[in-house]
Amino acid sequence: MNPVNYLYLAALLFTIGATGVLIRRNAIVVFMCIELMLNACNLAFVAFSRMHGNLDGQIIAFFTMVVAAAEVVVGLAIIVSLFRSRHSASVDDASLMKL
Amino acid sequence: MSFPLLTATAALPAIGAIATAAVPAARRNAAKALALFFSLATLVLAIVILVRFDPDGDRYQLTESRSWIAEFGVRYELGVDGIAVALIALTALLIPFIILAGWHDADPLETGNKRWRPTQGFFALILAVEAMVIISFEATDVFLFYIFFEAMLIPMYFLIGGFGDRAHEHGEETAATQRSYAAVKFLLYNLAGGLIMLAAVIGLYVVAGNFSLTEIAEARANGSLDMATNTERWLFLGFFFAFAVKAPLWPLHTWLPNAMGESTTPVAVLITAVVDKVGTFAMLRFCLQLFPEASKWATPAILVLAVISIIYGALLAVGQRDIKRLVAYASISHFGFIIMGIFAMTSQGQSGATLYMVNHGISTAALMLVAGFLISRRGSRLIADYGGVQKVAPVLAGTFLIGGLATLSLPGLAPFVSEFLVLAGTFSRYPVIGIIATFGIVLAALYTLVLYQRTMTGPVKPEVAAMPDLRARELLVVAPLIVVLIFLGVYPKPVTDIVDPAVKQTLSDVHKKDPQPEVEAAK
Amino acid sequence: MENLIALLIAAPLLGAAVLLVGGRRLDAVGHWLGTLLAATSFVIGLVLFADLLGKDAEDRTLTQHLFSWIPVEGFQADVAFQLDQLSMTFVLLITGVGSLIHLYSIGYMEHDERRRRFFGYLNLFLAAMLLLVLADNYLLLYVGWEGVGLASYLLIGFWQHKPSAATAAKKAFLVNRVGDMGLSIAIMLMFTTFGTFAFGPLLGTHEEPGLAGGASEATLNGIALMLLLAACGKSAQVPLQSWLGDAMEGPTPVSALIHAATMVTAGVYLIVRSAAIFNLAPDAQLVVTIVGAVTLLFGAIVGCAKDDIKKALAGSTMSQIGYMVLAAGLGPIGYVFAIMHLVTHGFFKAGLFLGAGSVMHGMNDEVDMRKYGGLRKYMPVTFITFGLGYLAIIGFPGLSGFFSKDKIIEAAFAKGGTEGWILGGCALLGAAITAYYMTRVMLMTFFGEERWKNQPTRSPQAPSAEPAAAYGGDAAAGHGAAATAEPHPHESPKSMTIPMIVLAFGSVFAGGFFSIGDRFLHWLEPVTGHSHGDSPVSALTVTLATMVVLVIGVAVAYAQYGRRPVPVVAPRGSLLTRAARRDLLQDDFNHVVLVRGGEHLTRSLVYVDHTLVDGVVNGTAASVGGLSGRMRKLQNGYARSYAVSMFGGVAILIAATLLMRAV
Amino acid sequence: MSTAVVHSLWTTAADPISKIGAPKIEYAQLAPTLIVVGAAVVGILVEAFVPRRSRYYAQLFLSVVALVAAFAAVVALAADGYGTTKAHIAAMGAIAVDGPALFLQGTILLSALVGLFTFAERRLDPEAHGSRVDSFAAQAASVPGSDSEKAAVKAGFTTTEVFPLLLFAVAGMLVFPAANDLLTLFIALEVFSLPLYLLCALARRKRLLSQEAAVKYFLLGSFASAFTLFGIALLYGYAGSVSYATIAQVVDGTVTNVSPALADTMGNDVLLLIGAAMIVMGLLFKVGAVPFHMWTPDVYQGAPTPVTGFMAAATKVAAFGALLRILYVVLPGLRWDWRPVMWGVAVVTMLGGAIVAITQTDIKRLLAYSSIAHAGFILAGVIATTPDGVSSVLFYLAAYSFVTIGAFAVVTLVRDAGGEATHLSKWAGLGRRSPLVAAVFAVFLLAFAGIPLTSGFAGKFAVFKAAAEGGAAPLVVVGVISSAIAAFFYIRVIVLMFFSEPRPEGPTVAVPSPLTMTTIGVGVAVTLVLGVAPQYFLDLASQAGVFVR
Repeated sequence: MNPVNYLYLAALLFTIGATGVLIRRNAIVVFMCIELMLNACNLAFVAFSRMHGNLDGQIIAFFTMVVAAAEVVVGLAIIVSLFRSRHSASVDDASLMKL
Repeated sequence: MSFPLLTATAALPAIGAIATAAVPAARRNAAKALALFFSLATLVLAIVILVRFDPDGDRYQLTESRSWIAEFGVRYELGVDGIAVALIALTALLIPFIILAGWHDADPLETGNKRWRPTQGFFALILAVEAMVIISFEATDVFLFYIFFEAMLIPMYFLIGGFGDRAHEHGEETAATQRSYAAVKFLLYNLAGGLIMLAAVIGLYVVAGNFSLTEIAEARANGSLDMATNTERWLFLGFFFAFAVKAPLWPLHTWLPNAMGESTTPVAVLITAVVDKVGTFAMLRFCLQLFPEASKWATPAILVLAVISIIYGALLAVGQRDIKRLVAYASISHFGFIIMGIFAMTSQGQSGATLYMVNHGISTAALMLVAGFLISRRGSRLIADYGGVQKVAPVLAGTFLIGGLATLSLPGLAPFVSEFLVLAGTFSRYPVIGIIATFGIVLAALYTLVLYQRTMTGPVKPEVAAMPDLRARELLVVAPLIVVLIFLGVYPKPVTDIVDPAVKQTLSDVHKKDPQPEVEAAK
Repeated sequence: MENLIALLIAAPLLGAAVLLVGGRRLDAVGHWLGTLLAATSFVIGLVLFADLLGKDAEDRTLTQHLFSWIPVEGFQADVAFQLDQLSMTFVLLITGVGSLIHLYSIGYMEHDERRRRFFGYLNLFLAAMLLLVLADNYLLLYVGWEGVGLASYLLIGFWQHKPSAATAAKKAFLVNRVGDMGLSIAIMLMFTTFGTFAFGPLLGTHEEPGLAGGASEATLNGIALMLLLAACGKSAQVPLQSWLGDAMEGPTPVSALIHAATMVTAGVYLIVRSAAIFNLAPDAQLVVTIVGAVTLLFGAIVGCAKDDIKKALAGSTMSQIGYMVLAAGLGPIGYVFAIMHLVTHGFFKAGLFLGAGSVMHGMNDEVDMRKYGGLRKYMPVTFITFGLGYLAIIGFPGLSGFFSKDKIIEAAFAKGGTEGWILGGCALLGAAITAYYMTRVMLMTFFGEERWKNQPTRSPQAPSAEPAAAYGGDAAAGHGAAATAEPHPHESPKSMTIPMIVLAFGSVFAGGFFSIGDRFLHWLEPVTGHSHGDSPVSALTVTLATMVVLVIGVAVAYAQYGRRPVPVVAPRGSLLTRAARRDLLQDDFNHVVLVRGGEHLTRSLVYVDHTLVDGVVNGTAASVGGLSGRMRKLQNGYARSYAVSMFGGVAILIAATLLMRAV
Repeated sequence: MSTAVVHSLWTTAADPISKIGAPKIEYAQLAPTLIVVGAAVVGILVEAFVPRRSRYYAQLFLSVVALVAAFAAVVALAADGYGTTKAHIAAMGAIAVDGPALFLQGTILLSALVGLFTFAERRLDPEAHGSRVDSFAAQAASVPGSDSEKAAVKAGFTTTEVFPLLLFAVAGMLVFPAANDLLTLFIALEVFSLPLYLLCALARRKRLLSQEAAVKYFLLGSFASAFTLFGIALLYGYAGSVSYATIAQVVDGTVTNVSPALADTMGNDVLLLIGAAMIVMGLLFKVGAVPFHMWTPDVYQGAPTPVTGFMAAATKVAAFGALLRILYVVLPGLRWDWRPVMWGVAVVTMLGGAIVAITQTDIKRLLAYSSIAHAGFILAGVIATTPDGVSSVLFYLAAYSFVTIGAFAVVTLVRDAGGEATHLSKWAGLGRRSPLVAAVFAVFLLAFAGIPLTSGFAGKFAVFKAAAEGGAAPLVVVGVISSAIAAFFYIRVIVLMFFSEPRPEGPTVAVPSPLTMTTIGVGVAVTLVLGVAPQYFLDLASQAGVFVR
């Protein structure tokens, strides 16, 4: 099957993720959407790797996963601390600083 | 390399500034004495320059040249021509009087705070300004000039905003706000001008590849560097804008009345008599030498603006209720004369303009400082608050009158010579402009005499009844200035001899010749 | 011998410097010092005069070059003097009359604590005036020109505590400045046209003409008219005459010296000095004659209506100078007579003013003639000297005025053509009016019943007559106590009467002395040149006509003021009278048009400066601030909206990149 | 075509497996990075094993040593000529060791060192129960205002983890401008971003703001890096490789042995353009260019001031380094596509930053906006695309970072009961109360404003000059105008400090330990030296201005 379609899928996923970031309030969900975007990137890498027939893309995908994991650790830590002090995970509540 | 006289002359006040600033809070008078000493020492060096300078020698003398920022093609190049020498002398001459006149203007109101040392700061800043002004008169490297042309703003800014005039009808609170408004206005106007100029400076570098005034002027002269007409014009405008703000030329003048009105009189004198001269000086040295063609191209417009300044400034001076603002507008009118003289492009006009810078410096200093003494006595700047001073303080009134007569350029006093030269020089090429400008002398008489009449004559106002006459220190400030005014009015030859060759050079830079009289003398 | 010229000026200048800088310690001797130096100058003048007489008429010109004043590329102004017959005449007049008036002032200013300064100013005036007449180039003349202006400013406003005096002084200076503008433009014109403004090369001498000949007539007309403007300012000629009347606020000696004898005649000097230019500018000359004629009538009419003795005399001064200007305008026919009348006028007008001063001195500084009357028996010397001056000015046969004025009228007719008739007619009419108003002054002051009896002087009706005594500054401070009481007329001290007597001699004999054998004519001719116009009427006829109008004038005045008693409070009078009292309304015109208009202009300009010029800048600043405020709102604190902006940003970025490729 | 692809997969996929050899790493040339990373790891161990009392000193000592050593290594490499003649690609093409890299690494290390001192400052905050504390949370995990927090404060805990975190961030920043393939770039990006996210959350006071800042920074940051990653993916798809060199060749069309797949994708410029745009966007986010700037003010305000200072300085340096390398090494062939776009970005960044700053009332937010405006100025230099452009940007970054750290260090000194008094109104009359501090801050502000005789002017002049020579004269004019606008708000602060009356309940100026004094002192010194005698550093920058490829 033509790997180009996977690219389309990747783009679609990426867009979905981005949209999610823009519209969802819950910090966790927003964060998951970002993860989705990252995974879209992974898909793209793998697909390209398949097209070009070299392994770089696949290797990068692994790196990306690790990075994603690291982000999860840091991100959750921050979000949870925020949640604990505010009892809400809504990004919109976190708007003390403005203007 | 011989003793770097020019550097020394600029460095001395700078050192003085640091030294003065370092004096501990309690030793206020020591700081004053120190500042006065350094200013006098600078005066001595300036006199040495005056002596060492040979009017018929090279164009730029006592030159120094060191590599500074090769990356930008910037060199530390100093050199003086007659015009610069005259203005350096003026600066060095005035500063001691300014310091002396401001002797008590910066005494701290609350003495509790040990950290707060306004007096030291005041005199240190004055000396800093002197240093920067002097070096910008000496710089023959455009970048070097620009640096100090800009940096000068900062100490001036603190002088204006930090040490306001204590004589304010609306109390200290409004005084503070108006003062900082004036300071900010001053800074933003000049900064804007300077930044526009920065763009032009960069442009000049892109075109010319270096910043050396002499080299570029050389290249312009022998045609090895030709700019596209439009480029030259844009660059010229960039430079001229900055200088016109500084000068100040209508309609960029409105910062001056605020600045002079709100600051202490010595600072007001510093602004109008010394700092603003850098603007007109720079027109003469940089605009004309670097962009001769563009200068000629812009001449008509500039002359019109200058004439507007002359008349407009004088008329507004007539309409003022505030002594210091009145002098400020008078200065605007006078700067109109100077700029007119420069761009008349005749040797009379330009010699006159240079002479005018010197004379205006001295005459305004005399008038303004006396006005300052008057104001400090009564605690008000409003003309209406005075009357009949002549009866209680005749000496004060007398000196004030002489200052005023100098301002209306009475023959026999220095300003007359320069004003007539400027007028004649302008008239010989642009008769109409010249005639319109001549109306300025009537208006000058008007605002000066009205001021004198309202403040000094008439029945004695009760508020001024107990006003003391000039004190020794104050007389020491005014008398020498008046002597100089009379001397230069009767015998200006020393100055003209120094200035004339330089002006000839400048004129040849712009490839202009004086118009010849229609009827030639037989012999 | 030449080197003495500088001393002429130096002496009074030194006096001025010493007296003004010297301070109180000189109060005791100040007036004597001043007088001495003035006299010194006069003596030097006499020496030089003798020297000139020694030479033969052609080379009676001394020059002295002191130093180069303004040496600038293509512009040479020197401090150099030129003493020829014309300047000599003035030097003698100035220093002579000047010294007398110094002497007079010693008595007159006796009670003024600022007498020293007064003499300082007087000396300053002498120096400036001498510089004016001795300068050998127009720029240096300009210095003297404004110098006398300054001196007159200081002296008119000598009693500065009087607002009226201060205002009058300011007005005098300003009006003169307008004239000076003319002079400076004239000089600039000379500079651009000839490259010089020195008398020698410019005007030349009568054997070898100067550069002036080379210029186009238009240029010369321009220069001449500008010079005329200057003359109008200084000599109080229409339309710049308004200051002279107010100038009477000054102490009377000042009025006598500056505003009668010397300074106000500077305009005539300027015109005669520039004869070489005027001769080549007929149009300008015509204007000069017109100005002269108009002024001589104007002054005379004003003189008729004034009740203030000094203002009446001021009007007469204006009118007499009108004669001189008229004569000067006639060209070579008139120059000599202009100067001659100038000199004789110097004598009798100074005498008249001193007389007036003496009267005021005896009358608690009352200046309103309606409160005089029958003073002849109280102050005989004053009466006689004043009377002689009176006869001289109306041109009583045999006295100075007769000769000089008569010559001018002749010359006016000699101009020929209709304008000759018109000018001559004006001159005659002027003579008639002169006779009228001078008789009026004479009668109101010295004859009739004693209107000052049993009623305090200085009634509110005469605000113009506000005497300085009220401020304790004037000579009559001693009378301060009696100020409001009935005056006790008395003769003035010797120091005052002697000068009056001397001047009286001058006013009687000078004219005759000059005219016998045309001495004066021969004396001045080398400088001014002279030509006898072809007069349509014979000299005799003119003289007779003058006599006739003279008699008429006197008769009318006698009918009005000799026969009938003079009302103490001025009657409302005819429209003309009222207008004349207000200087023919031109002061009101000045006030409405210039003063008011000026105030409005400046006020509106101040407004413009604040709102428009400043407003533009502040407006820009404000708008940037507003923009900032609005853009700030975008920073609303919501992370998601930030994300939106990022997303939009990247979208734009991509779109732009692709677009760049597309185009 | 699919068969061909399949076939090619087999053949090409097989060989590398057989050919995988041990990677060759030039440890010496990577020493700076390695030292810092190593120190960071050790720092973690210190946290684990050293008793709480002495952790602070151990960590401080360790970090200082590490940073100094790393800097020494950089200097050694530079002296060894790696900046100029021996510049080359190390670590199997992953990392470039060349002029710009070394110069920027040096700058980052120095500013990190100076920033470190403010991290370690313990005199400013009032002593909590007898133990000196720095500006970081006693116990990050505890809820603000909770008992556990109070207990932690009582116990005098401090978050000494900040030191290893700082070091990790520095390590990432060192790699970022040196990265020579997109993967390294991405990893470096994350390596220095994640610790910063955490550091932002660690303020001792105003913890809610701090946490909020962290969340915003984290979410937006990872959002941005997601874009970057996708961009990388697209570029990889376009060129079939992530190595800068290869991509550049492909872009220029000078690539050898074009496989059919590559030939296929090479033709598709859309991949290239979109990918490039996305990567650049990620970098612009880090430098805080409009419209990717909106995190800046909030994060700068909320983060602990020492972190803000460090972040503002070092992040900019690293990000601009990477941006320069991408644009000059990878995409020079695309110059005519990205220059106009960058023009736009630069213009809106300069103007936007300057204009919005005018109405700010919080000193930290003010500085944030000013940093945005400065990003715009630097972009003007980037656009020049001349060697002068590179060197001018390098110089500007060096000058700017010290001014920034110094300024924020001064901000930490001005305190009232609630900690740092960052509201502008509280700064009124500071010049009266403590002229020295006010004067120092004024110097920094004037440098920001680009007044002559300060480093700010030299940098601005260098950048504008380069831009003008690069044919971007209009950009210079815009820059000049926005500097005029910017001048206004710097001046406003000066007016406030010197010309307005002090508030009775105004803040006090704490007397810092030598640490912060050093920071500020160095800041002032560098500002003035680079302003008066910049020649040496300009030379350095211009020598370092050549990328290896």
